[in-house]
Amino acid sequence: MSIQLRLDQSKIDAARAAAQAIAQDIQSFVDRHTTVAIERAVLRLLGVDGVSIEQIPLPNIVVDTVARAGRLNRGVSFFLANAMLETGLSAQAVAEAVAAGELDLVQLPQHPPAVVQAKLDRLAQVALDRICTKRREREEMLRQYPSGEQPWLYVIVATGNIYEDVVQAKAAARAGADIIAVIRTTGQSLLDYVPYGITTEGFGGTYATQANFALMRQGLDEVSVELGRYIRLVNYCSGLCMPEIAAMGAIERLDMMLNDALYGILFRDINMQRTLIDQFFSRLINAYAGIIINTGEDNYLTTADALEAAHTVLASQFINEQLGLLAGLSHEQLGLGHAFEIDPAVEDSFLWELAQAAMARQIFPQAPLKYMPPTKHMTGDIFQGYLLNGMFNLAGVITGQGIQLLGMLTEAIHTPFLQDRFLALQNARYVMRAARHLGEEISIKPGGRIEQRADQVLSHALALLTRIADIGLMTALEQGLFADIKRSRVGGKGLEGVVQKAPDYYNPFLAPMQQTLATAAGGER
Amino acid sequence: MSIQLRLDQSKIDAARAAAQAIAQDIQSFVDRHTTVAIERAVLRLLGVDGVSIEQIPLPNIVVDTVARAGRLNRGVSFFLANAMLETGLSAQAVAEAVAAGELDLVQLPQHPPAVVQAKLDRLAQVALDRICTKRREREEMLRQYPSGEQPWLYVIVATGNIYEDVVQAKAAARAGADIIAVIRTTGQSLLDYVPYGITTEGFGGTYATQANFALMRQGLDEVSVELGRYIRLVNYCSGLCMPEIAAMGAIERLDMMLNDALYGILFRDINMQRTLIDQFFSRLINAYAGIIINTGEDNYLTTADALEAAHTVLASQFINEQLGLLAGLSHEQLGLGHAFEIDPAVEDSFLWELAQAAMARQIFPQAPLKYMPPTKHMTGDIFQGYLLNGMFNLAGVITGQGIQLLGMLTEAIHTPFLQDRFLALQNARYVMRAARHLGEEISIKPGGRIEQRADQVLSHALALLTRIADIGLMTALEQGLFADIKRSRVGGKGLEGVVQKAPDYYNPFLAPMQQTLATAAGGER
Amino acid sequence: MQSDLTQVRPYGDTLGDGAMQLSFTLPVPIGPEAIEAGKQLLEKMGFQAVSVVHVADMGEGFTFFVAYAKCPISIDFTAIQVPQAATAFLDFDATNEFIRQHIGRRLVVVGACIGSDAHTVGLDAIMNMKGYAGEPGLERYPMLEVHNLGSQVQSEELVAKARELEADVILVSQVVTQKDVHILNLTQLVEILEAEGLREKVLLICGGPRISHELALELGYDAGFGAGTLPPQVASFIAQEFSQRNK
Amino acid sequence: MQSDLTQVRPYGDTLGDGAMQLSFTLPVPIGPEAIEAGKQLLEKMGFQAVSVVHVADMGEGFTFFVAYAKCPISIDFTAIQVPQAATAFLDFDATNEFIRQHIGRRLVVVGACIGSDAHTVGLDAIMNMKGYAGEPGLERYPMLEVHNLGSQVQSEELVAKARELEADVILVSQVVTQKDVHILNLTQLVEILEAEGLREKVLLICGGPRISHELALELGYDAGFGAGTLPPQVASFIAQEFSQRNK
Ligand code: B12
Ligand code: B12
Ligand SMILES: Cc1ncc(COP(=O)(O)O)c(C=O)c1O
Ligand SMILES: Cc1ncc(COP(=O)(O)O)c(C=O)c1O
Repeated sequence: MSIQLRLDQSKIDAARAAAQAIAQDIQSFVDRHTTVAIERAVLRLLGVDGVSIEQIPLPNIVVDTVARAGRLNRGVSFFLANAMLETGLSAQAVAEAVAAGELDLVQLPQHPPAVVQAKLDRLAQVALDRICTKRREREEMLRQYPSGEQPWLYVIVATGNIYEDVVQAKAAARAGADIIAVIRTTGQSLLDYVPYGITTEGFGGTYATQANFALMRQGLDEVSVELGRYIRLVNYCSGLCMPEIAAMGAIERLDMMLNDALYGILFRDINMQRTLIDQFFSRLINAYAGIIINTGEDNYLTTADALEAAHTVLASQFINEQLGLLAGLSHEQLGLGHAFEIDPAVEDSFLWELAQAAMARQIFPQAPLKYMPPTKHMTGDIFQGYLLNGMFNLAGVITGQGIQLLGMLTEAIHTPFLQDRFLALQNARYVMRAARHLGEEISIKPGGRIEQRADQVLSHALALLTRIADIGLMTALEQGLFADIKRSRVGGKGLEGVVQKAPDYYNPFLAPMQQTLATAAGGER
Repeated sequence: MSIQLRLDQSKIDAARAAAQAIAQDIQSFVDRHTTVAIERAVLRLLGVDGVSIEQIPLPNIVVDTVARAGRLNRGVSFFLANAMLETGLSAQAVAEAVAAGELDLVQLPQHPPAVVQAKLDRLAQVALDRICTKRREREEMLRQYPSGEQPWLYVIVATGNIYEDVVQAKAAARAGADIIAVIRTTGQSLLDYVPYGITTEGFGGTYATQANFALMRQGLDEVSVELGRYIRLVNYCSGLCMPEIAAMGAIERLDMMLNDALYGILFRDINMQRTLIDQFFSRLINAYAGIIINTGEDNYLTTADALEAAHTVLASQFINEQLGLLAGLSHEQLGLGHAFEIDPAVEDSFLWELAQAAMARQIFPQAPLKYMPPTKHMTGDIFQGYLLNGMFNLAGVITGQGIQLLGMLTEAIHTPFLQDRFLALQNARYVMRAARHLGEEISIKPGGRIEQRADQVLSHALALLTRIADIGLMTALEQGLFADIKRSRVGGKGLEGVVQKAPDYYNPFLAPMQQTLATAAGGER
Repeated sequence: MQSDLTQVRPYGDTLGDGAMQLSFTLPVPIGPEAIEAGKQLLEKMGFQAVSVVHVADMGEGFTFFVAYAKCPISIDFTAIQVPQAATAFLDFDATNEFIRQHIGRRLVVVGACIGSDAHTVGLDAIMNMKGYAGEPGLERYPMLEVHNLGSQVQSEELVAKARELEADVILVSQVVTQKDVHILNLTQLVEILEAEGLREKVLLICGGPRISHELALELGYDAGFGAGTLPPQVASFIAQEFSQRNK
Repeated sequence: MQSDLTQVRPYGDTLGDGAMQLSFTLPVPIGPEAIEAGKQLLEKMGFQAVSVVHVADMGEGFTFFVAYAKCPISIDFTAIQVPQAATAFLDFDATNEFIRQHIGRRLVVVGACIGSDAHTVGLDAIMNMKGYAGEPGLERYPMLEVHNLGSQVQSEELVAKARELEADVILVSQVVTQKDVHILNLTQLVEILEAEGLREKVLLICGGPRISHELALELGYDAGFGAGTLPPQVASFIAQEFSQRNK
């Protein structure tokens, strides 16, 4: 149990209602569109993988030919299945033939739509079964090697070299990490394709490729068995390839994925229409694969002030909750982001951090909140940084966070050294052990500074959500209401990849995934 | 305001009553004795200073000649004043003559006792006035350059070289220190004399000499004026020269002195009779000079376990409180010691630390408690050490301690480097700022883990005090009830310096100091 | 106790003691041999009185070390020369006045984070209206016409835009430095500018937490600004240096 | 990624990168010159890619530095030899049995903290009944007759006591090491023992957090035990080494 605040439930309800309206508005736009990335993800799920001799991924080649013919609005899978029927080849072989210029998907004779769709549905079922197998594998691992107490300790590896990453990840697991995230190289989220194969070079991170995912999963499984504690693997969906990476993550049994269109819009200047559409399908896949998503609200506080902009984090969490639910995610899969980013020079900063963290915890009681460490106010003073991270860990355990992303004492200097990560784990283990039951043993003064602060943030969030419900999320982003950053509806990267669905559009995964998830959610109730 | 526990007042009252009985028993023993150190202190107060050509301090030479003649039981000052009357020389000149072998104090013709005592009382008044002037000087400094909020930040310097110490002390003041303590060289407390003059060499500390006191006081006054914040100076009374060093501290305007016979007995193997007698007069001087004493209970937890022996700390604080009051110290002068020494590997260690610190705070509400940092569980891992010190600082500010002795990240390695001290101050300033009002904003769950722990410690302390009241403090020390250390009543260093007072014993400072302090205490009520 | 500035040595608690703290990792399993290896490594680097005060097993055959040692060498502080943007500091009003008097027109400033760097906070701090640490940003200067292209701008794109806007000054920010990617990006930009014959026409300035003026000069820039830079320092430099070069 | 143990280098996040963290103080006022001085000092020590990542003004003209740098050298881990008390480890029962069989009488062990050192916790951990970390102390060994003289024992006093008790083994603890006071004390003890003709008659062992076996041998001791020593290690050494020497 963690510390409790008295919050005004009516404000929470009103905020949630406003967020629901905002999300539904977005969803109706999303439902009318597909994107190149969604179609590539469909191909990947159907078994298309690999690259051409020019190193271009086959899903890109296939989608691009259909797009060039102006028929992406029918869904690429229709053409793939049609070609499979026509040629008797596997999905992969069809794609290879397309890449070799031996096959023109759109020009092939078309089988009756019902026949093609039936073929597609069968193909999709194979893919879905494959994902279910992975999901059950995870459940089995977790049964045999249960996770430790929350907050789970989450650390990153980011060397650029996957082999080096695996060694470091295993060392981290031994030192107490529960979750390992492999950070991507700086440029990757702007690539409109997913790199292929095992990679050993990157800047500030390692390429997210399916082969890298598999290698890391294998390493972590080994160490999980050894330690008797399942170590979760994380990678990133955000960017121009959200749905494709979600598909790869589902296949390689990732456990968590950073998945947030708003992050891409604000921090990577990705076009908002594109990425909101992508986000829906990627989250659907995550949901189906039993993957916990992590949202990126924490980042707002790196460009905006953590005290002034605290309410934007909360407002965005409400929106992400509703968008996530619409994509079939359960509450337990919503790793909403927030952060410990108040300037340590501020008096009572720790009180304000507690207020915000406890508030988020209570407003989203089932969500495994992802609590981010200080980054902005970290300096080259590694000693002070280590301490700041300790106070963050204390806030995490007192307020009962789900996922504690550990701060590195060298945050202001370099991506983590092996020893930085080791020290971070030692820090968290000590603080959380020393204050394990502190949250249970203290109560917050009613109406005092902490409660007042939480109420203030909640009230501001409600006001902001009411305003956004009025103008719509896209306009809100144009007005710079989040993270002090303005983005245009038609600016940024990737708009050219958005396609309005034709009436005959078909995606064989949408219906079965949504149905299964709806049934599961129904069953839960 | 700090966190509050519900403590059983009847247990507190009973413990205090037992401690009072223990203290009175000791006091009746103390009142019947004097020591070579007390007599040397009297000489110092009367103006005897300097060393012989063999570098032997004149107070030692004078006392030793009287002792050799078997007449220390009359009090050395009688012989001094008699000699002054007889020779017309100053106190210093008499001492010099004794040292030169030109004067035999005991063999001199004796003036009528009443005449000698009148002379002595006049001499004593000069000394008392001198101390009062210093006390008023301090009050004036504090008026002009007020101290910051409590907990006051207390750091040590210990280079062995007083010049180096002064530079480091000034740097520390600039970095936020409120209090500077100059640690003594390892061997000093076992010397039965006080070294003389400015010193530049020591092991693990710097010699406590009057010249060194003066040099440091001057440096701190300079920086106090510059910063507009009075910086307090601390040195050590404990050891074989308790009263002499108290006298030097009074003259050089020290502000705090570590003064604890129990520390000397347990940790320096000083004879208990000797040091308990010395303690009384040294505390009387401290009290008169407006000096805050620091007691040494924190040290118990370096040899005994901090969880198991927590009640011995509390019991000893009760005893020290009563002994202190008997020596004329006000509650505001009782810097009772305790410490943050629980093994950080223990689950909920921070809860137990809070319990103990809050308990001490509430039981001794007016005392400027001296809260000591982790030392025993500090290792060469300076990063983890820095964090542990941060948690200690948090406990300090939440529980409203008076004097926070800052931990050094290099505690397990060396006496503090300049940068270690700087980092320690930065640590404390951040934590105390960030959680400045946290103590006001949280309450402790009634009957929860924390309160239960505090009650347990209090109950054990009461039981221990009841037992000690029965057997007497000296027997308790013989049985090893404190710090897991046994000391014999006739063992240890310095017993030969104890002298039973003769009926004609006279010490010109006892009565006027006690009267003034009693009046002041009366006025306060 | 008086420091001799021609022979400066690290200071622990005594002048001249040379004390230093180190921490590092060795890819060897923990044990007495590891401790000895750590010690010998530091001795081989020339340290004296090496004391390994802490080792920890980090798993996978890696050992963490904390050590203290004495540095036996000293440096001559009086001989230290730091290359610094060598213009006097002018405040907001003085800078605008200077441009008005000495240049007589608004200077066009174009800025971007190049490569895949998306860290705009630093560049924004310098360029945007809002400014930094209470100091107004370049956009607020009436005598500067400011275009902030934002993040992840390819060098080619930046150069094209600079040509289009007839930029007088180009500002680039580089925050990500892993594997020296900033050196790569900054060098590439200079090459493109030179290839396009633009290098001599613009004042070229870079900045970021790991950028020093010295490094910037080495890479062919006119100035470099590091951590904690304030906008007026940049504006003041731009005004004077531009006027100087175009005399 | 496979470590070459003949060429071991510090490891940051990539094999062979040589990364090290340093912190230190220079007695120079903060400023660009100080930063440069810190950098040059490390370069002069042979470090490469020196990055001063933090400086702070500590007052009185002192500056605090945090730096990262690359260590360009490596060491041959396979060649590392650590002098260690070279006896097999025997447990409690085996040690007693060994003494019974090979020596046939109780060994007299006398211990003290010498000089002005009052840190008894370490010596007590080894000698007292209670022991350390769950391991019984020497007093619990039936085949050892143990005399713990406690703290602040002058060397002369210890030697006199050893003679009086006909000690077979002398244990000394030294915890305070500032200004190398432990070296002074330990050396003095050996000299007195030699002067008194006792040195060859006893097994002489020292211990403390900064004591290594190597240092002990250098100072003329038969063994030295450092941080984290457990009592059975000492007992086991005493039994075997004593029997060895008295064959
Ligand atoms: C905020 C932040 C982010 C934000 C950026 C938001 C934004 N719109 O800028 C977000 C969350 C998006 C982010 C993402 C990433 N980040 Co980041 N981030 C930071 C952080 C916490 C603070 C940087 C900052 O804003 N500083 C404040 C500004 C004011 O300071 P400044 O940049 O130094 O600027 C000053 C001066 O340098 C100078 N200046 C700077 N530019 C210029 C230009 C000119 C012309 C002039 C004159 C002066 C000048 O003036 C400024 C004012 O004084 C740092 C860690 C830290 N505490 O420093 C990591 C850090 C910079 N990030 C890092 C990394 C690796 C990333 C990622 C690549 C991680 C990943 N793989 O996912 C991503 C991707 C971003 C990308 N492609 O570039 C690393 C870089 C490591 C390295 N040295 O290479 C750091 C150091 C963290 C770490 N230890 O891993 N990040
Ligand atoms: C407890 C303690 C004290 C207690 C001692 C109580 C007591 N009766 O022992 C008290 C409070 C009295 C004390 C006082 C002082 N202390 Co002290 N103290 C410590 C502390 C916190 C822990 C030491 C300890 O008990 N360690 C636990 C034991 C089990 O470990 P150990 O000693 O290493 O012993 C193990 C091994 O080394 C080995 N071993 C040790 N001896 C022997 C002997 C033999 C024969 C063998 C085989 C093995 C062996 O086996 C043991 C078990 O594994 C350290 C800081 C720290 N965290 O280390 C400072 C520390 C040792 N103290 C220090 C100082 C300076 C002092 C004072 C001089 C300060 C002052 N000027 O007032 C005083 C005076 C004491 C004196 N004259 O010696 C310094 C020493 C600095 C240095 N390197 O020179 C330290 C490092 C703190 C600091 N950073 O300033 N201290
Ligand atoms: C939600 C989210 N997605 C993605 C990322 C990673 O950035 P990129 O997409 O540039 O790899 C982050 C970084 O913190 C994030 O918070
Ligand atoms: C009460 C007290 N007196 C004195 C000292 C200092 O020791 P020494 O008297 O050996 O100088 C301490 C050390 O912590 C102490 O707590």
